[in-house]
Amino acid sequence: MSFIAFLICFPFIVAALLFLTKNDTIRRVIVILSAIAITAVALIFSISGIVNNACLEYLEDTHTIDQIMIIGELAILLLIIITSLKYKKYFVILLAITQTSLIIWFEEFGYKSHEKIVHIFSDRFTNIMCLVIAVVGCMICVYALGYMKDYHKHHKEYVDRRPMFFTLLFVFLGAMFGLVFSNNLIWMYFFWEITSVCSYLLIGYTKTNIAINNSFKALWMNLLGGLGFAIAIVYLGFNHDIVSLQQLVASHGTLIAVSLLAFAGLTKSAQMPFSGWLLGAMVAPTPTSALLHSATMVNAGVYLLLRLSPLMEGNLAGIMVSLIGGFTFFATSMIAISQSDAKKVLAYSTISNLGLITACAGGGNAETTWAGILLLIFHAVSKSLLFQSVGAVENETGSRDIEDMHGLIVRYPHLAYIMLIGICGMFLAPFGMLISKWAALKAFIDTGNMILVLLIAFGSATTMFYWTKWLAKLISVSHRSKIHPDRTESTEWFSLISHAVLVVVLCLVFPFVSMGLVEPLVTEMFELDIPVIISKGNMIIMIIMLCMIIILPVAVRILTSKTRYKKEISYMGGINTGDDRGFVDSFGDHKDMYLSNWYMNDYFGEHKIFNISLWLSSGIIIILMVLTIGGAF
Amino acid sequence: MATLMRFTKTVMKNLFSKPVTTAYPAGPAKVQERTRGQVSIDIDKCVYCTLCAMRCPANAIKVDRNNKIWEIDRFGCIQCANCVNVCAKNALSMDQHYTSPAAKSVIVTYGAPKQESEKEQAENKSEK
Amino acid sequence: MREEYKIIELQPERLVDTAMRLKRDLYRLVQICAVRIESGYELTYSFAKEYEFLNYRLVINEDVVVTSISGVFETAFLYENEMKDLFGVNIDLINLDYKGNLYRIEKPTPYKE
Amino acid sequence: MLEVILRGLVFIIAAPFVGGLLSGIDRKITARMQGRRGPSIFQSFYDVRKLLSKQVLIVNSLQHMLVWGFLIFVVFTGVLFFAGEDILLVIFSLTTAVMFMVMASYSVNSPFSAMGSQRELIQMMSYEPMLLISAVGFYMATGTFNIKGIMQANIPAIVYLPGVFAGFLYILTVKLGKSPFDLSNSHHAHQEMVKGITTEMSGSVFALIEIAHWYENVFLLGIVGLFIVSNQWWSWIIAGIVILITFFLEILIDNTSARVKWDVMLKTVWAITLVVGGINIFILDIIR
Amino acid sequence: MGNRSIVPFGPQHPVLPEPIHLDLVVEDEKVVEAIPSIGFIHRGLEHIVKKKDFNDYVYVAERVCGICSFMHGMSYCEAVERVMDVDIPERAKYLRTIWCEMSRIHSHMLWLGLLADAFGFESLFYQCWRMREKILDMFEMSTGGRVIFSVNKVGGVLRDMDHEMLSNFIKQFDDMEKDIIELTNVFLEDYTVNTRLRDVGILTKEQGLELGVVGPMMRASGIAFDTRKLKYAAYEWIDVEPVVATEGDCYARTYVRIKEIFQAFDIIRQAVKQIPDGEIAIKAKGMPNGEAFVRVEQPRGEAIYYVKGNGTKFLDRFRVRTPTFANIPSLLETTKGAQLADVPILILTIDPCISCTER
Amino acid sequence: MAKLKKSPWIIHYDGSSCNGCDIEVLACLTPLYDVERFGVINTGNPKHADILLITGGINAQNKKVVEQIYQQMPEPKVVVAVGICAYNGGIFKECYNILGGVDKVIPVDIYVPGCAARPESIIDGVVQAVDLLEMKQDYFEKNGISYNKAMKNKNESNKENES
Ligand code: NFV
Ligand code: SF4
Ligand code: SF4
Ligand code: SF4
Repeated sequence: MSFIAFLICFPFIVAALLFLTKNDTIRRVIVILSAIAITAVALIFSISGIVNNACLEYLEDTHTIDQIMIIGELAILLLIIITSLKYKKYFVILLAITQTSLIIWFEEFGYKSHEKIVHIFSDRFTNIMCLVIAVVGCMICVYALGYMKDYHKHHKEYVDRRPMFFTLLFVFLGAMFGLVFSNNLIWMYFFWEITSVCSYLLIGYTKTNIAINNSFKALWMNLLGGLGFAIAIVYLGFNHDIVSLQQLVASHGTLIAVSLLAFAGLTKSAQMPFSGWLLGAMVAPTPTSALLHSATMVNAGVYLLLRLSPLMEGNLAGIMVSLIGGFTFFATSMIAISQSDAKKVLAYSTISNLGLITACAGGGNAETTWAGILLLIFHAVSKSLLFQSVGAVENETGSRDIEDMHGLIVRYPHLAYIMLIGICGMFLAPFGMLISKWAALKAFIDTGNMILVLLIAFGSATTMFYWTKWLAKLISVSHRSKIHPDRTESTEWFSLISHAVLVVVLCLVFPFVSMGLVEPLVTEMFELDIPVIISKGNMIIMIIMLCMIIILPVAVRILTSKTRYKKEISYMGGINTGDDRGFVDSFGDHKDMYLSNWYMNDYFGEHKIFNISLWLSSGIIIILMVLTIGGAF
Repeated sequence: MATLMRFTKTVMKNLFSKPVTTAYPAGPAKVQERTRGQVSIDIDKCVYCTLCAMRCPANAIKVDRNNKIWEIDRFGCIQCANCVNVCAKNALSMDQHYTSPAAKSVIVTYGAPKQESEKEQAENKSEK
Repeated sequence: MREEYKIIELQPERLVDTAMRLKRDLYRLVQICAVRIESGYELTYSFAKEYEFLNYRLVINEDVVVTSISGVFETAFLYENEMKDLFGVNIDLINLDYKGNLYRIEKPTPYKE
Repeated sequence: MLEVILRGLVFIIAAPFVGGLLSGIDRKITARMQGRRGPSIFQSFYDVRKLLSKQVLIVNSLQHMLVWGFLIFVVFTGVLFFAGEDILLVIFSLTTAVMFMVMASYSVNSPFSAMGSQRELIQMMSYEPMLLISAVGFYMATGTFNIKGIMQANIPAIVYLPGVFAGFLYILTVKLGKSPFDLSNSHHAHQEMVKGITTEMSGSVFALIEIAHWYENVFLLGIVGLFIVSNQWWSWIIAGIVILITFFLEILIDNTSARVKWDVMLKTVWAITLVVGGINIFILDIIR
Repeated sequence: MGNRSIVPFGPQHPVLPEPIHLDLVVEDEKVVEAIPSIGFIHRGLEHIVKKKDFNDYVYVAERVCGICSFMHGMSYCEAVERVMDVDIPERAKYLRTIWCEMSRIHSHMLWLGLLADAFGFESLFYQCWRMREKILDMFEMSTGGRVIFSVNKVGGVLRDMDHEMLSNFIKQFDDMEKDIIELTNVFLEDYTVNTRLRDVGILTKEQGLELGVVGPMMRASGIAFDTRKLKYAAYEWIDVEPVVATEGDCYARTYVRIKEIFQAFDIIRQAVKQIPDGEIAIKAKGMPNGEAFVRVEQPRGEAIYYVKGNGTKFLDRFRVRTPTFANIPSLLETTKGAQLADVPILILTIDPCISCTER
Repeated sequence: MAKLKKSPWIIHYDGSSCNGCDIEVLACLTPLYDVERFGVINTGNPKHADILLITGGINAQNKKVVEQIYQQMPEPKVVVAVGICAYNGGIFKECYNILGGVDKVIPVDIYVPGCAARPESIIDGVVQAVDLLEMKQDYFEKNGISYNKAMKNKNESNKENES
């Protein structure tokens, strides 16, 4: 218990400390030390939990904590009201007031079975989440040290509010820990709200108009989800006398509540009609994005969905979630094709990947859930790595456009390799996307959900397209472009390298992760033995493939050591000027050749797809929600 | 109306009939009666008037009036037959056979007895 | 029997006007031809409408600057560049000026002698 | 295990011969369809032998590695397939292979090669769904993703999957790089992309690509066969015949169509995938 | 740089038999801008009129281009004849007409083949060129050359075609026509071909006039103009109606050229029917002095020849404005917004002949 | 070993020809002459080609292009100059923009005469070129230096000796 308490509370304390720290060095020390502390504790706690297969539950007298939470909630409400008034976003106030009063009212008057339930618990899933949050989250905080320094060097136009920034990062971590450890739905809701507000504040960090707008977008969407959450709590409490997650999972007949919670999960994990906020979040400094997109925020959404997954088998909620997930997977991966801003591609890919996880969760069966959890892990690490490397590249080159990463492998080889690993971790390495596609396909066929089968088939094709073209861009070598001095900060390097190592190691130990961690977890969740999804033989084959990729460079060196090479400039119709970077143009002058990737804006452009998708997915949600609610009566 | 694979008929016909490809180089080259191959000269008729050399648009012919040498650069001749047309003595004519490719130009000399044999040999060789 | 056509003398100043007028009357630009003469150049601008064939003849000194008609007839740019490159006629304001590189030849303005 | 290794070995050794010969026959038939004599049916071997003996011009050494990656993964794909492993893995491995090729040709910073690789990517994007749906179809028809299992079916998969088969034939044209879909690389007729993705590959590097294509073609025709075979011995003969017919059909299509533009390809392939493949699996789902 | 690629297209490029270069700015595959550059074949052959006897210059003139070689030679002669005021025998005029039209058939067949090659239809390319070989054989039979004929001279022609040969040709043409109908229908009716030609590179009538396009290009944009309605060679006695199409796209241009092949057959038949007996050449006396324009309809459209003599055997100026030269600006226009894959087709539908253009 | 003999791939470049020779080169590929029966493929890409078929003479603008294409071909390689123009500029040799035959910029191995060169001649030229390719390959394998380079060195040393 003390571990859990530490994990939840310590970040808040650190946050408070950081809020008061104006000095860079002190901040550095605090952040690094506390990151180490959090990671260490999380590691010890989770690993021992996993090894001992411990499932801890804590019954507590929580009256004081509840009171604190109410105060906290009111404080959040106040904060929202003040800032919203300032920026004249009255709609947000309405939302906030509605749900907060709903919850407080419920807590004060409707909350009957107060003492009976488990408030805090931990099982395999929480352990996994805890590891992800601690390891990835803390590294992002460390990374942010270096990054923010550079950031403010390059962006003199923004006010340096770093104390605030780091405070929020740690609050975020604390809230995430709280969220995953909570069993009491109200507690969960509380932390849920904190993450919403934190992300809102982080997104608005630069205080530019666009940042403010986007932050409000994030806020209202998440509040809308929160409202769903709140209603679900009230509904559950009144109708079924359920106030905890475990109770909910154990009971099997609360379709409406599940739908509402799933709805909340969808907003948080930025699924289709609510994708806007995550895209808008890009305006914030990169660590924010890294945090939101990988270890925290969006993971909270899919965490909830995966938790609920056993409740969604074959019912309307499941259909809604899987449809939205599958649809999001496909639609956003198409849009990602048309983007050249690296962060935007990453944002769309996050949404798309989460879509796949969501679809897996919505599949509501053991195999898909297994795939979903694995994907969640891989995604968190690779995505965080990618965001950080993009951030590092941006600090180096002043641009985060993928087009400007042309030949990065020559200019900044180290960063390029890191990025390569990240991209491969996202989709190439045998385990990330493949297994989830695999399991999902199989499960959806078995359950006869052909629409999802199609969505996944198409979505995986489009996913492959945008990743590969990015990959290709990185490794295109043009002659004689120089290696640039790399000025990436040491803290950034630390985080980048550990992430990269983590990605590779995760891929290599994938079978163990699956067998030792995820399979038992799923067994536990579904209370049945899950069939072998990927046979041992296939796992071996995948490992062989991975090894082949790793060994390839060396092997080829040896194989081709005797080949007679001649370096020759590339072909340009015979009018290449000297090296492969230019040609003689129609006016007889030198012109730089330039190669751009394809974006196919006419087909996959944001303007073509985004709005239609919004309408479609809103339609799906509304119809299915109405059906669910209508069906219950 | 646009149809798919409109060309199938022709293609199938081709597939099942004999290809039109010539046998060349195993078989003979195809020439017509009027084919302009290379210039040949009946050196006995030539009076070394240099008219052909002057009117040759490619300057392939050299005529040395004094030494009575008529020389042609086979690789410089564009086979226009202008020389044939202008020669008042009808000493020139157009052969149907054309000069073979080679690594060096074939320059054929007529008239001067000394070199004739040697150069002619070269020419004959190239013509096989 | 042969096709009949007209050759009309024209002052260089009137060139653009004339071109504009012809364009209004839906003539097309057929060609521009330069001939090197003793005192300078003889430029022939040919226009046609259906089967009618009009030739405007400019006789100019070497140093006269002729205004380009490429603003009127877009296609003129090729002819004008050519005249500029090969003959050295001074032509001003070509909308797509290759600056002597339409034909990248070793000897500038070979027709000028 | 031994059997698996043996099958793999047989594929590794035999496929280039079969593939090379097929490509020679392809060229011969093509020539005859065009009314010419055409090259010898061993021409592809001559070509590769020549390429192997020539000097290699490289733009950078990364390229060579990536091309090897392509070859190795294509071979691996084929081995997996003929060893009877999981079809999803096979498809995945194929995708990885092609990705290597795309990167190889992009890495050289040459305009035509880079554009070729973008086109190759589009091609990949367009046929990938159909490939997956084929795998799905197999699974639905035979209850397993395992190729050995699929081959042991009582009823050949094609009975359940006529639509998927048709769709697969459609993408086969893309995969084989035949007109109307020879977008990224031109075999014979000339191309706005010069040689597309192989523009910058010369000598033995190019030979590797050719060899990889032989392997790939054998493997692809193998999939065609997979639709036909069942646990009856004679189904193998029929499969052989169907493969030959398919092959001929591809040549015929190649010779009777113009190269279309990428958008037409993408649209039609996806449409066909959706309509023919999609409806097929929907129906299959219902009647199951 | 946004997502635009800047790439060179040509001068050496497999779809271009001749060197021409375009600076292409493309977005994905959409061409945003294309600037052509010419001059890779520029020889400066107009200049050597000053060095060659005007009688011999005809051999240079016909080497302006090996595709439309005959008409170049002929038109040069017509121009000189006009300056010298010689009227050549009627039989020579008819012979010229027949060769002209045969050249047109050969040129259009060649073009069809190249077009097929450009849209990646190899067999069709081969089939076209196979048909074309027959015409080449006829050329060789009648003139002694496959592509360069050298049968023109100032004052007439050098070779006669006797009755037997002509009727043999007509018979062969009758046979060929069937095959060519079959072949050209592929261009007009095949689905994939249609996707490549229809609505690609549209040039409206107004644009056509403004850009001064000529020949089939012009007629495909709905402008009924054919220089053969003017008097040169024997055309004054022959019925020709310009073939027009209105769409102005690549399909229309293909259509026009295909119809012109059949029109050419028809003209040859008329000519053979009408050809009188008699001399094939007269002696042109004196030296050319004065100037003349001659307009003829080349396979690619209206070509203009200008000859200026000064009373010596060396001319002052010889100039050709070839149809391709006039059509190049339209290439600029049509490539904008086209796809990269269309570029070869667009280049081809103006039927570029770079050696004509650059001389 | 005759490794190259059966698969000579060509690249065709039009120097400054009048097209006459060009279309005859293309005619070689067509059904009637079908050079593919000798394994010839018209690649259009210097990096794949063994034989450079070049028509027409050299002018100031295409000089560099021809050099570059030649340079981008892998060893062993052979240049076949098709047509009189490619030999010495042909009828255009007096033109101001013709620098001369192809040998002005790159070493030519075989000349195919004719204006226009006939397809049969071109086939003859290619056949001769194939033998040369073999020879060059052998030379390369024996001496480890490309034939062309060796010849160039020899010429240069000869020149030095002379002077
Ligand atoms: N027709 C024609 Fe020419 C002429 N004059 C044209 O551009 O082809 Ni060589
Ligand atoms: S023109 Fe006739 S006679 Fe005079 S030199 Fe020439 S070949 Fe001899
Ligand atoms: S045929 Fe023509 S080029 Fe040849 S020698 Fe006679 S005049 Fe000269
Ligand atoms: S040799 Fe003759 S046909 Fe060949 S390009 Fe030169 S002029 Fe033309």
